Amino acid sequence: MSSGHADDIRKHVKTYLMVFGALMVLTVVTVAISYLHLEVHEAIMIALAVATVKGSLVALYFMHLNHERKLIYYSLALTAVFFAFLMIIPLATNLDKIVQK
Amino acid sequence: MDNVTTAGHAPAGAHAHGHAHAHDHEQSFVWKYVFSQDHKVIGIQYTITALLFLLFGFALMALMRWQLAYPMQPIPVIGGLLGMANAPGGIMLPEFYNQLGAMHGTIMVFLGVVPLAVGGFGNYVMPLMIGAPDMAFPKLNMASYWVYFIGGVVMLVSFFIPGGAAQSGWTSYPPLSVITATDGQTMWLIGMIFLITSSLLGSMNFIVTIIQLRTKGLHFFRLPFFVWAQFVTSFLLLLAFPPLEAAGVLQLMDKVAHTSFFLPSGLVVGNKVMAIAGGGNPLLWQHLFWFLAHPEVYVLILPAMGIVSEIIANNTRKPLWGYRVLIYAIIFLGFMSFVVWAHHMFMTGMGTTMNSFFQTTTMIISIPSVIILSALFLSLYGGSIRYNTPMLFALAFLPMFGIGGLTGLPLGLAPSDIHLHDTYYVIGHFHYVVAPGTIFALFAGIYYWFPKVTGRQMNEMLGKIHFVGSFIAINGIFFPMFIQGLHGVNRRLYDGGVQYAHAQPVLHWNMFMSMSAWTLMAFQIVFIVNFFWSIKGGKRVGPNPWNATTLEWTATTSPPLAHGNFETQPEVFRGPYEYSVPGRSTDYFPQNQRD
Amino acid sequence: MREFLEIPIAASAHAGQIDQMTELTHWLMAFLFVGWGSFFIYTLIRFRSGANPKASYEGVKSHFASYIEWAVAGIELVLIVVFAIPAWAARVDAFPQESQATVIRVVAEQFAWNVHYPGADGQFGRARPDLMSADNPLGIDRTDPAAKDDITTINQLNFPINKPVIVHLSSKDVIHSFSLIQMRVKQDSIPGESIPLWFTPTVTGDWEINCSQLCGLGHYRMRGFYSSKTQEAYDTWMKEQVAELAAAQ
Amino acid sequence: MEIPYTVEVRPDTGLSNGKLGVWLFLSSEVMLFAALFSSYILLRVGSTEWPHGYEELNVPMAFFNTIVLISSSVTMVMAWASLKMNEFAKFKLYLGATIVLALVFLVVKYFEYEHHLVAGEGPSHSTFLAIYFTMTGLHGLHILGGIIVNTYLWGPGNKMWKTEPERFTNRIEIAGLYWHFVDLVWIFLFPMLYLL
Ligand code: HEA
Ligand code: HEA
Ligand code: CUA
Ligand SMILES: [Cu+2]
Repeated sequence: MSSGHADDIRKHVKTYLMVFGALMVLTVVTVAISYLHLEVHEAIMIALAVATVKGSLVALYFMHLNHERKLIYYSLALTAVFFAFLMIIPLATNLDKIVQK
Repeated sequence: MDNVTTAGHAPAGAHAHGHAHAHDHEQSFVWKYVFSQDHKVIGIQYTITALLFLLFGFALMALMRWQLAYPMQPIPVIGGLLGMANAPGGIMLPEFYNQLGAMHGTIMVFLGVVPLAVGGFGNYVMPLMIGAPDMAFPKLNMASYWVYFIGGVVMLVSFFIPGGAAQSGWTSYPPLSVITATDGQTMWLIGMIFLITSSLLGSMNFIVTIIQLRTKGLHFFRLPFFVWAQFVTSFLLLLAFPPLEAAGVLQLMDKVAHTSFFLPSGLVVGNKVMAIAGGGNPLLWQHLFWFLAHPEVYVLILPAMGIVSEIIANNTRKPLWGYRVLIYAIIFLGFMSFVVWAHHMFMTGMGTTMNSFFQTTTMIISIPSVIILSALFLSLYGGSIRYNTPMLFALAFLPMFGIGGLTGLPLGLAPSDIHLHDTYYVIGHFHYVVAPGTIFALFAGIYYWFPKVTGRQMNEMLGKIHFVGSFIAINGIFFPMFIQGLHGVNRRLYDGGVQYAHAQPVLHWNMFMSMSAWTLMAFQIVFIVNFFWSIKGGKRVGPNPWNATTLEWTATTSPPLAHGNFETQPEVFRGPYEYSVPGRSTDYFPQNQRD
Repeated sequence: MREFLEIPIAASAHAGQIDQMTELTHWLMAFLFVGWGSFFIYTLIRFRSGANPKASYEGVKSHFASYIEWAVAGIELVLIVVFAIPAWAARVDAFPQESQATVIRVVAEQFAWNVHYPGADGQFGRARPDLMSADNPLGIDRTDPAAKDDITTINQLNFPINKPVIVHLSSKDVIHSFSLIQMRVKQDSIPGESIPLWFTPTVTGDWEINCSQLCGLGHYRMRGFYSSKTQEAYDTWMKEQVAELAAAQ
Repeated sequence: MEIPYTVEVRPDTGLSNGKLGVWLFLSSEVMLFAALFSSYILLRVGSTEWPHGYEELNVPMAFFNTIVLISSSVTMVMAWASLKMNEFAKFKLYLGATIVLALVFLVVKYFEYEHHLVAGEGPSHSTFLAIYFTMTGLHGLHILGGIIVNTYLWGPGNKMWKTEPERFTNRIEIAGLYWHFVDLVWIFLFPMLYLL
């Protein structure tokens, strides 16, 4: 957040309220979908997709990641990479089993 | 000369000096020295605490080495003091041996080396090197020390609870760690959570300090290599520790709330089916543990490399060879250290795909180490080498780390690891890196920066005795481990392997190794004496006794407390190692000197 | 080099491959150690301040070191691709047919090795955790027809040479590690999993089973024995076991 | 000597210390929860049976809590915006609302926990409940931490507004970043535990 102009902020406030609305709608959507009792596979995909959209909204608008400094992006990118490495763990154990069978 | 910053002497400094005092005297002793927020005091607190823990960890090992040299024989003199529960009749019980082993590993790594290398040296030296008045978050810095302190106390107290301390190795593999009935493991987990929290606070503080508080002109490629090492180390701590914290919480749940995250269904202990929900996975712990613990081993080595580089540049009186290459290598090393963790798990039933992946990454990660070491070797060429005590320790670091690193290669290749895994070869490998490697580098650092803290140099004669004795003794401990390991002698054996036929030809080494260990201990007395004596009786020296170039030496000796390191903000004009610059009258060209 | 390293006798078909790996790696290590070590000692003497009072600002200018680094990377690559990966793949992917092999089940517990042979029918009988007791540590359900002829031993593993041995490894309680040093076999036994491993013994002899993973206070004495026998000796032994089992029932 | 860049930004990085610090802290938090998510996946994939969350847990309550937490995120960002617009009274109101909403979240969570514990379905009942209790418990602790910080800033801490308004605004922004992160974690926890 660079400027502190009150007018700017008012514009932001409008965005915040719109994001709020979007989050509410998406929450209802996730719950509604879960009542369809889809295949586990699809259910996971959809639930994760919706959660990702919601999470991105929070991060981008509430946490102002839509315009942040480069340095923050770098450190988050690094974290994202290591996050991905962590996700190898479940894969690692199961890939072994698949290979052995 | 460099009137910009040599405050105490410059007339301009007088005013600022008085100001600093006004700041100080409101603080009582407790706030100034106990709950201090000044990075230098905190650095000293870390250093002293960590040294005591190192000594304690060593003492545990000295006891174990008795049992290894003379299995099932009563420990002389102190055997009777250990208590009936640990050593009835002075003879150590296997439970107690396992406690000592687990706690030796834990204490050395988490309470000794890391707090000394990062908490101690990092805290004291790094802000001075970057020309900062203090760390970015002094309160967090203080909190980080005290959280570490609590963690240490929890670990120590665990020796005195019924059943004693944790006894499942520093790796704490479940199900063993969970089903062992004593509470030591619970204490270990709680202690670890404190230590992890402390490291997280510290590393965040370090990163912000290095990025934000660098003084004018000190851009990233003018930072001393030590600062780079601390920087990369902090990232490792920041991002690798949380997974272990998560794992610790899960194991704590298993211990306390009787969940079964790490316990599979159908466990049968003592021919009784365990009453647990089951469905857990023991390998999950190993993955999460090594996800931290591999980066952690680089946390042990990178600050050591940083210290050694500073001292080598200073005492060869020439720039480091390949400064930029060193930096790229250390960044790459830090990054890669996150993708090799499963090389500790080759024997857990790994398929070819994962196995190939982790072998390859392990070999890749050895390359930046080779580069760093080569660069340091090459730095010596053409130098004018001064053999003072810090330099001796720093030089010894190179081949010792070399041996440790080289023996990592057969471990990193899965087929040869089949023979070597969990043998003394592994113990030899990593001790060469951490003991004659890191510990020597830390000694070098203590001898090198001692004058900055106290205004006095440690005694050179005693220092050299300490060096020669330690160097010989420590090789006597760890080299025979490779011989034992190649014969297939396992680690973590209470009796050192006397029952096994294949161990017989190399068993006699145990006594030799133990003798060497006690000799090593004896030589540490020289160090301890030297350390305390020199505080009051060492040779008085000026603020820059080694004629060094980096910023910490432009500050006064034991710089004033309360966030004031420099009377005026130093400005930096050049890289960190401008020694023997052609055409200059002195052979060093400080970073903050205009020309 | 192999003699120099004093690696124990290699008694299985793949042991040579593993030792070769160890050996080659140690050659690389020795090469680096001696090379850099000589350089190190040379510089320490040649460039001591007494002999060289004025340091050179430039230092080394040749690119020799970076060639060495590339060479090390290249050699490591060869070690992995040519030796390590194929050797490992042969261990875990290229399993022999069970019908062509001696198939054995080994179940570790604190602090013993339970060995289970399928008997003449070649089928392992059902094992149930709730039946496990001091007399029946494997919990074999003798009411299962397949279990009738099953042979069990404790801390004694026997197999014939020159024929693949397949071991299905698991554990009752904690993680142990099944290690037959002379066969160059080491595998963690993980509770809740049955992990297969195989090797082909080529030399007869009597050696020890090691437990290589810390498994509690009895870890140091969790020692078993194994006997690599000729086919005839193995058959004789098996006959004795069958007779014993019959006598017991 | 004062520590620089506590309020103003460092020109070459464009950041103040606190801002950078909190993002680094959040990075480590990401890794903490990532490890738990990773564990969840591993345990779930390896399990023979895994209940659907909606069979075991109270979806309406969690749905309500999701709404509560998202709302609290909005009030939090509004509190910061109010300070930016120099409206201190509004700030008090919004931050107060954030704290109240957080408390509501915990109260609802308490009833959920109580329901399970009374039925004898504690964490040791099944791996699913174990991970449920662990993850929501850890998240709950984060909420608690947020409440403590926010209450401090709402009460005694707000004195700084009079002396150093800009620094105080920064503090609220930092507290907000943390709070949004806690919300963000819940956004993932909710479908993962309750809906799948
Ligand atoms: C500071 C600590 C540290 C460091 C730096 C390393 C560095 C390395 N380690 Fe080590 N390691 C540990 C600490 C460390 N390790 C610990 C504590 C364990 C055991 C944990 C436990 O189980 O309890 C372990 C275990 C361990 C294993 C598991 C073994 C097993 O359990 O079976 C493996 C396997 O791949 C491995 C590999 C490596 C490799 C490839 C490197 C490489 O990074 C090394 C690269 C360096 C070089 C290749 C040297 C280059 C040398 C020269 C250029 C020339 C030298 C010249 C002269 C000597 C004159 N290590
Ligand atoms: C940083 C890590 C570190 C360090 C430095 C050391 C140092 C030493 N270690 Fe340790 N060790 C481990 C980490 C470390 N170790 C780990 C992780 C294990 C595995 C545990 C497990 O199985 O789970 C292990 C296991 C281990 C074993 C194997 C036990 C077994 O498998 O049963 C042995 C055996 O000899 C051993 C010996 C030693 C010795 C003799 C030293 C010596 O080099 C000690 C040297 C110490 C000093 C030189 C201290 C200097 C300090 C001072 C002098 C203080 C001065 C004080 C003041 C001024 C106030 N260690
Ligand atoms: Cu079983 Cu060690
Ligand atoms: Cu490692």
